[in-house]
Amino acid sequence: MARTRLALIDDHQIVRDGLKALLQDLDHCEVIAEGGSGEEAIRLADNPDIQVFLMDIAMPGISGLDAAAHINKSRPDIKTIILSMHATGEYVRRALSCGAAGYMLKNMAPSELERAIRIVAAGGQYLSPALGDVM
Amino acid sequence: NTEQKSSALALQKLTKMLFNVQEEERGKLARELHEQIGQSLAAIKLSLHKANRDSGPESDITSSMALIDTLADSVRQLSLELRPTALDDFGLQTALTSHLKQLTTPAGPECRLVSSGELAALSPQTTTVAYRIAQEAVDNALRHADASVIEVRLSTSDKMLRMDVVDDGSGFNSAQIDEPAARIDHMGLLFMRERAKQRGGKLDIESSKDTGTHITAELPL
Amino acid sequence: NTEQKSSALALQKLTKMLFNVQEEERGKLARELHEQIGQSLAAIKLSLHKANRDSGPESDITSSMALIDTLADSVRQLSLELRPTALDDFGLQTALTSHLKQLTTPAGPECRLVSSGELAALSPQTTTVAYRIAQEAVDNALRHADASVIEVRLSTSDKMLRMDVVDDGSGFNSAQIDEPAARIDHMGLLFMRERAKQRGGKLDIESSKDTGTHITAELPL
Ligand SMILES: Nc1ncnc2c1ncn2[C@@H]1O[C@H](COP(=O)(O)OP(=O)(O)OP(=O)(O)O)[C@@H](O)[C@H]1O
Ligand SMILES: Nc1ncnc2c1ncn2[C@@H]1O[C@H](COP(=O)(O)OP(=O)(O)OP(=O)(O)O)[C@@H](O)[C@H]1O
Ligand SMILES: [K+]
Ligand SMILES: [Mg+2]
Ligand SMILES: [Mg+2]
Ligand SMILES: [Mg+2]
Repeated sequence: MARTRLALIDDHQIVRDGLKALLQDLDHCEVIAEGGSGEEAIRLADNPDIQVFLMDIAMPGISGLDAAAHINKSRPDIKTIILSMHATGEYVRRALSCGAAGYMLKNMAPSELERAIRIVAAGGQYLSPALGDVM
Repeated sequence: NTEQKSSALALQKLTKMLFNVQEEERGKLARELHEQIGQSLAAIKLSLHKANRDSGPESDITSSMALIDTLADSVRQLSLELRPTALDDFGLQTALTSHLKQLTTPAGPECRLVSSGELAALSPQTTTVAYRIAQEAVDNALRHADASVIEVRLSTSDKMLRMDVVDDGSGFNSAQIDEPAARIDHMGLLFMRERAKQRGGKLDIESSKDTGTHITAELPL
Repeated sequence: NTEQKSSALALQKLTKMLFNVQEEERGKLARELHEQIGQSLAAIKLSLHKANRDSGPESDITSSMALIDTLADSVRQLSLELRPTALDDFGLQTALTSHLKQLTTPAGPECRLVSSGELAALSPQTTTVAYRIAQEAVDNALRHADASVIEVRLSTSDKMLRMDVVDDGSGFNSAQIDEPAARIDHMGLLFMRERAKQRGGKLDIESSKDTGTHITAELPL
């Protein structure tokens, strides 16, 4: 089966490194690009190989949510999973209205990450179970 | 009378500034906690997940520990910037000594503390006020004076603490300080003087191009 | 004249209180960072040392991760208390809604927000001032009123935001508020009024035993 090709966007290098290390162990996906800002994400969206964005919200300049909305218009085929520190409904709703296909918290377990990528790559929507009570 | 009116106005401005400073400080800290510290914790957790999955190769655990050390350092730094615990635990001299030591870099001016004899015991209020005045005065000297030495001098008499903050830098026109009109982004000297006044003490500023800046605070013990 | 004199005196007291509040807040936070967070990090590190020595039994790593979750929660809570990021990211209504939700407990009064129609856009200054006033008024109602409902109401007209904070509790003698003499440990109402004034708005307080307390703030958008 073809691997899902990911782009990783977070302004904190240590978070990116941590995620990359985890994703390396997953067979069904590979990280082919990374960036540290919403602007970079928008630029990376020109890359036809990218299928899924893992996107931080809080970044200097254009936020991950605005970048997701932008990419959702220019490349509707790309799926974005928002990685967030916020477990509040408002952020989740905003993410979905920006066209995000997934929303998960940064302290998730790797198994969750694996599932989320599988589901959005197949065209579905993924919301972290930890959000159950805020929606 | 007009003097009272203008002093009321100046105070009005001052409280406004204080509210703004407080709000900004809170906002900055809240973001820092949420972003910096929160992100680091998330990263540590990720690397432990990995350690756990791979049934714990030493290198993953070791790198998690390194991340924790870095985080602990920045938490310590943040705490220090807010209010050094040394101020409560060991008093003004110790807190100022470490503060000045931290500010001294190879490229910048030497920052040092000189105490004349044994100091009398200081009240917590005076300890705080003196520390904040010194902090602002030294910060100013570092940022504006282009000095080669910045010296904080402490001495106590029967009832008073005297503190001098002296630099050999470029000086400035200290007559401007009493004009609140131009002081929206420059609050340091104003706050300094206000703190001294509210502690029942006073603050003098002397500055000239030739001799640099000399600030004297006198505060009741 | 005496009115000006006494208002200057009141302002003088206010700035003193503000300096004290700021200093206390900084001190509390600095300790919390240094002790609470610092200690937790040390504990996490210890448990990882153990994991490493025992060549990584899962249970040690798992317990380290649980410690990190707890720590991340308290960092988030600390950040929230300082200044909710939702205030900047989503504005007053959202920030107040979560704040009130957090304050509502099974045992305590119901805290709720009611908005009349669509609100006009608020400036960042008014957003902050209104949030701080609501926060203090609700805190007072929770602590002093023994109410069963605490309601915050928002509406905007052409140029103004109107905010009411209403409780059905025990009320108090609001005439006392203007006597600064007795107000060393009671600064909430004073700060509230001062914040409104400095934003070019005003604050009214009505309180009685029978009807509870009703606070009205009007602020330019
Ligand atoms: N030691 C000094 N040497 C040279 N110039 C100084 C010195 N201290 C103050 N100044 C001058 O006085 C001005 C006012 O100082 P003040 O501390 O009030 O404000 P600031 O340092 O500019 O801003 P803030 O303290 O609010 O961050 C400075 O901008 C600087 O031009
Ligand atoms: N909603 C209320 N219901 C009943 N009493 C109130 C209410 N709000 C204020 N009060 C009374 O007014 C006093 C002054 O309130 P204020 O907020 O100024 O100070 P505080 O709450 O006592 O202390 P601080 O706000 O400084 O922590 C309170 O101590 C309380 O007795
Ligand atoms: K992989
Ligand atoms: Mg970020
Ligand atoms: Mg300054
Ligand atoms: Mg109160």
